[in-house]
Amino acid sequence: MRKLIRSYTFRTVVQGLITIWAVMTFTFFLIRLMPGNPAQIKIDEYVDRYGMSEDQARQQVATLFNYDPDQPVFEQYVDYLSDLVRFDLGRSLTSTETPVAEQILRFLPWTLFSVGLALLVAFSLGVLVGLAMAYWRGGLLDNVMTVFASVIYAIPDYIIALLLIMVAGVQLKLIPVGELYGGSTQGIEPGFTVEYILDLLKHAFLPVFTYVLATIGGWMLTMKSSTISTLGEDYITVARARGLPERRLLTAYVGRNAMLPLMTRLAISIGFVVGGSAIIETLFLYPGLGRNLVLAIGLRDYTTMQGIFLVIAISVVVSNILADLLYGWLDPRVRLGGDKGTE
Amino acid sequence: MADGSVVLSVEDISITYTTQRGIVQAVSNVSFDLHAGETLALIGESGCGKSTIVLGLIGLLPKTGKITTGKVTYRRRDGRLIDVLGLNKEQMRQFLWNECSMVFQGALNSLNPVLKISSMIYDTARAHGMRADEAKKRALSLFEKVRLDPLRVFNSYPHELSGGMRQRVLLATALLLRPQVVIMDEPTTAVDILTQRSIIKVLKQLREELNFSVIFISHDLAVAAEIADTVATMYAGEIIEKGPVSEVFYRPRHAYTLGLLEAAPRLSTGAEELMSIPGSPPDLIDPPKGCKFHMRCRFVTDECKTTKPPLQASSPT
Amino acid sequence: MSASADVRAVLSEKSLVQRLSSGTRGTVRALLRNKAGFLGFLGVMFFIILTTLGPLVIPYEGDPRLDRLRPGARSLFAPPSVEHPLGLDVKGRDVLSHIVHGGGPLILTALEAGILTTIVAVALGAAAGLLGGFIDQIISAASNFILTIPQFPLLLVLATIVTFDNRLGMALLLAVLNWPTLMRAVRAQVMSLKSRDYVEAAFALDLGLWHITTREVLPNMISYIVVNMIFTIRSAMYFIIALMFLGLVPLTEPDWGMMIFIGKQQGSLSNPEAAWMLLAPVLAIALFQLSLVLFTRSLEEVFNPRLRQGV
Amino acid sequence: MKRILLIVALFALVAVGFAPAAAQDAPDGIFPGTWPYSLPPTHHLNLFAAGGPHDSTGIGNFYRQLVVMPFGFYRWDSATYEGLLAESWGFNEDNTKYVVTIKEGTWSDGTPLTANDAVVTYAIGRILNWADWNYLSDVVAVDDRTVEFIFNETGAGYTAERLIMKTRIAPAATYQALADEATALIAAGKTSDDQEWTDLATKIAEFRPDVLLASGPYTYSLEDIGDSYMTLHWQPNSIYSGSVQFGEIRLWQGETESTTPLVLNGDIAWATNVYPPATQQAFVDAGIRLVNVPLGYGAALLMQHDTYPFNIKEVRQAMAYAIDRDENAFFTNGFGATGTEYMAGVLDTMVSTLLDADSIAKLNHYDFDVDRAAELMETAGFTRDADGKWVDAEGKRISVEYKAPAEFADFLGASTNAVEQLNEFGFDITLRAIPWQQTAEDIRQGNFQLSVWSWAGGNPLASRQFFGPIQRFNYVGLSDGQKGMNFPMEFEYNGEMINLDALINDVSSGFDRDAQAQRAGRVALILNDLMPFIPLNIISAAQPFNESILTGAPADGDPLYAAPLDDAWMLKLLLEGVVRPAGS
Repeated sequence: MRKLIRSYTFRTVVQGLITIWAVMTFTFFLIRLMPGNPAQIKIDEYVDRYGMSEDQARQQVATLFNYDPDQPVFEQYVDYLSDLVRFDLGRSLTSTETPVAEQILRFLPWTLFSVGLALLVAFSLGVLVGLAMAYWRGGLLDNVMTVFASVIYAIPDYIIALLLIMVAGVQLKLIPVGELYGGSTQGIEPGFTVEYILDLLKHAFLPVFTYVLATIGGWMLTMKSSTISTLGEDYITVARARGLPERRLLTAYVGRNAMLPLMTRLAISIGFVVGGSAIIETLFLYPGLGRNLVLAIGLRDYTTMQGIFLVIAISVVVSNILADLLYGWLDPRVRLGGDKGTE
Repeated sequence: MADGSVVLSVEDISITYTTQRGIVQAVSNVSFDLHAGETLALIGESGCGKSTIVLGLIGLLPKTGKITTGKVTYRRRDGRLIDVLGLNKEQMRQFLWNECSMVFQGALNSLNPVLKISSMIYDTARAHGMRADEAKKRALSLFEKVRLDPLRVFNSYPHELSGGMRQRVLLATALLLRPQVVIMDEPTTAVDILTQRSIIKVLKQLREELNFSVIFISHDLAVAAEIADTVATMYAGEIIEKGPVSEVFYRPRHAYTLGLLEAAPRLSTGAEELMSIPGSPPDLIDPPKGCKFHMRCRFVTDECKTTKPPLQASSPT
Repeated sequence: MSASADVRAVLSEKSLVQRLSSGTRGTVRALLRNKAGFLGFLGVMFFIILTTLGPLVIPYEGDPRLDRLRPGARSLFAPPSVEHPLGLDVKGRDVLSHIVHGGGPLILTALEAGILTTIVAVALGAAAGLLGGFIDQIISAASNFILTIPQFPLLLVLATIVTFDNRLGMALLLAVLNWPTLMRAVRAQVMSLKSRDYVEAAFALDLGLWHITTREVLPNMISYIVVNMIFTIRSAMYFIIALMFLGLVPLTEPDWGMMIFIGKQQGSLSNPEAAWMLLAPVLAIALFQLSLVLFTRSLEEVFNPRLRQGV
Repeated sequence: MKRILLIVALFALVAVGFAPAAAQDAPDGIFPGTWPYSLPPTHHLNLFAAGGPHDSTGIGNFYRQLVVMPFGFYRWDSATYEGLLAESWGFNEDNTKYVVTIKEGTWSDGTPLTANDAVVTYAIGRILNWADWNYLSDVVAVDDRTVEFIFNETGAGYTAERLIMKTRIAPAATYQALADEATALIAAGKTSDDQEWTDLATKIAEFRPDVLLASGPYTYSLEDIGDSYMTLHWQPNSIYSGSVQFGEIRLWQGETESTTPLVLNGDIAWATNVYPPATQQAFVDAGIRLVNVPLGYGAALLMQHDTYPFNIKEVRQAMAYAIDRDENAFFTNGFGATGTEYMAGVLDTMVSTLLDADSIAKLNHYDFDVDRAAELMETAGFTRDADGKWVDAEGKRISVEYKAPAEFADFLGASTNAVEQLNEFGFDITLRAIPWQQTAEDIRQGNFQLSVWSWAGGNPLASRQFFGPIQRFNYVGLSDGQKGMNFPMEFEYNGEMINLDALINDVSSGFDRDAQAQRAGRVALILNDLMPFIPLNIISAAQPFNESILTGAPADGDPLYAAPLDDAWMLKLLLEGVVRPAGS
């Protein structure tokens, strides 16, 4: 038992659970501090559109929504928590028959696919280019790419998205914007068919391209500076003296060591997979969780928001654990979480 | 030990660095011969150019460094002569470790932290066309020779080994491909005195068993005296004195060598009796005329300021 | 200790400390040495001059100029012309005047945020690394917590709850959200420095925590910290604009962020003639950040002579 | 799902085979429009629950009328109804009932339209506390196609008529069972306070029909809801199936920003979003026609009447004079907004219809006049200080905060400009942009000094025009404890105690149009004089109408363009087949 409590895995899991709980609690109370509530927003709509009195609208909304604005917040919290331990995320407040879990299952894969793909592309490309930039420091590639990376890094992603649509799509007619919107083309049967996968990639192009542009500069610059400091390490000189071929030197000696500091960043980025996509998904009509979150925030759909925040918190914690494992795999010094090697 | 034939001949080599302040004459007109089985110690203060020479020899000078004059000839076991400075990149890569390997100072940082010792052995072997199983066999026997637990070390990561163990791993790795020349750059500075002793002991044994030449770089005369056959003292980029170890050690002719000897701690003397050489090395961008040591020399004469006076025998106090 | 230590010793006739104390001449020389870095330095200077002296030369156009409505046009936007090199904005005002007058507030806030973040991160990172134990655990847990909260959604929610009336408050929020990354790096560096001989020696000599931190740990990290601060300033800028984009911060003109906010709201990207109101501040920010990045190269050289040779 | 669709399709085929009258193919054209619909699982097919086709998150208040139709369409220009589902309609002789005869026709599944559909709809609506039931005591089917709406004692009037005529009638085939339960509850004498009532309401909200039966010419299933667009399919059995010219209505998802490129690229041919002036310009440059249609509201400057000096009438009047409303309108929505002319509390376009001529003549137009404004300020006891700012007898400036919603470009533009103009005139106002929900909340709570919200509205009745913001954001229309603008509604006016709240509620009651106009005129004059809020402008949407894809939009200035979205011109012209694919 004691061994279990002391074991690294156990500690990590407990820590993760505590973090998830803390974030969940924090967001629970935070979102209830937001002005307006789901009922009020519907009430406003009824008052404006159907000419009901405020009280009448309030009554009707009460029959439509699962939400009692007068219930004390702490009671709501206890209710939510007790549902949660039974893995019940509750139902959407604004669409009473819709389980939150169902919504998440419907939208999460799209976000995971598009942002995950973008992360993969941006990370691997960025790391490769950053490595090359550092290796041929001061060369043409380095100079051109530094300018490119710094400029692109400075432009917010939604502006990249808008420029992409307006310039490449509308003015130059390079991209058939409407055709690329959405997650997949209606009528193509989902499945492991070439046609469907190509269609998925086609529709993911706009968001993926935007994410890649928006993040690759950061990867390039970080990898470059990390590589420069690795290149100064003795074991690189030693390896070179041993007559190792450049390729082996670049991969196993420079690249692998230079990538280590990037792993923490990668973990953080994975955590932002869900949350960071909100505006882009809205712009490109991509059916991901981010767009759904924006909608839920607009409607003050507390349970849906709560569910999405929970998913985000879990994904961050899990990705942190994964990154730890990956880090351990890449850097034997931190394996099993100990610094025991240093004397 | 030296059988007379010259393995490595360095003639009139000069190396400069380009810096923003101007050109640094890091090494000027250095010549020496390394005989088969000989151990040559290059000694001098930090910054005297001793490491620059060896980096120049193995083609690992930083981009700003340049060999301006000189010729380096290496004689292979089959008798063929190689113009080392004329090697192209790939030939140099082949030359390294096959013919000439190096043990760096700072064993702590000389090993790639993310690879096992075995991977580094295999990497080195593969780079030079040695078969993996042969490399392993060879490495294990070398590890045994340097008094390591062969299998354990072979499967370890660097951080799992102590400093002395790492240094011995480096030593063993240097001999993996049976090079004729091993360059050792202050191999014992980063380890404690006991480890230092044992490494030197191991080195001596290995040299007897495997018969290779050593260029031993150190600022520590005592260590050099223990292992070297020949000693060359360097100062401000020049070899100022060269000779058999007993000659130089007991009858240093240059005031600087004398100074170094006096600065070295010995078991017989207390710390308070150590003398240090006053001042610091000259600016190599704009080197002084005459003997470069004259500003710090206690035997300085007016002649020293314009020309290099010939070396005269003396004896250490 | 390293393989090329001797090379370095040859090259750097003075140690780092001497270099820093040798005064401005050495620093200026280090700045000039790297061409790209110098370009960055010039860029940073350009923006400083633009935002400090520019306003003295170019008057600010704050009031709407309906009189500039061109016949047949549905909006006051205008493309660049000789008279207005960056065109006119949604209210018919000179975009250039807004670029000149609107940079200061944004840069200043980002600077404040960068400095605050760095102070918090370095202080906590040093504390966690040096003291270890319980304090380390608390700080690490707090950083985990903040890193786990998704920042953008958090901002989406915060945007509806909080309105920051002053820029210092905003800088503070950014510091609160941004410190963990740098803190982790500082902590790791401190831990590794701590294990090195001379810091251990300092510990053994019982020199006191403050001394160890300021004299032993920080000087060794200064290059890292300064470069990181520059990067924090960049990310602070990004966040401020995101906050403005969401209407979380006081929408006071002139400000580059406000130009982006209004430009976006007024659909200026949909019309090439109107795009300058949005593109001009975006380009200004991008160029400023590019200058900062390039400038860090020179800074690296000032603080870290080891890099000078491009090894 | 698939199977049911198949059955429906089969049924339709059979119907086609057996009924030669309905034997026709779907028209070819695709109508590309846009609406920010929600995606399943939130989107469902229950007409009575949030998230369904009738909800704003469903397909919204324009397109839903093409699927499930109301009785009538209101002509704002002539104040008359045109029948959609209704063949005839009107009050009975003694105005105790409203009698509607439904046209002979069928639902999309072929079942006939009957009076029972209306009875079922209203039975469920009653459980959901529909506003209609404020005016009704019962809804009765007299025969197969005639339904009588029986008013309660105070209910008869044009307000009730509009509710009845605009309510979309749901199919009994789907909702009969729920309606039966509702009827049983009513018969048992239950009220909305009873648990059974609440339970039934919940049951209604949770009901999820598999098929959306349509009375209009289009329908859709959940499979038709795509990520980027959804498709409303033509169905052959509607009264209008023969006249519409489009086989599909394609609704692109998205708000203004994401639909802009689609409009520019010709993917969307008609959009109802409010596009900013620069975008409108881009549309015009791309050769897309813009059709100006009022949204039915405008931006109004609201005052919190507990705040000195906004409790002084002269100060409010001075503010009305001091703002150039045409300039303000331009910065609100470019040419898509006009400065308010009559300052009457009802839309300028409605003034002549709703108010009596005498009152119209007496309205003060508050034409931009800073001198007149200055006079009024002096009357109120203010003088200008050295900086030209107004100070009162105690030397205090009018230093107040103006809260505006950051997300609403039009309201924010109006506010920024109003603040600029008033400060120019000598006020000392600070603008604070905050999230719109917070703005609404602050206004409701009375936690503001100056702010902005909409006035008038998309309802042609005078009482509803007057409603906002004077009733909606004032203590009279809010829940307990919220004071809003806190403008006193009971006060002495011209020597007479009046209750403005009651006056407004009474404006549209009864059947005497002249009396209504006189009552409305009286309210308008009071508002015009007291200026409890300043109606700055009236906003219209420049709807892009791409004539290379669609044809049939009348020339500019056509009276059909007078109505906002609920009674949109497009509804009538689409159903009648006037709007059709270009080139057909």
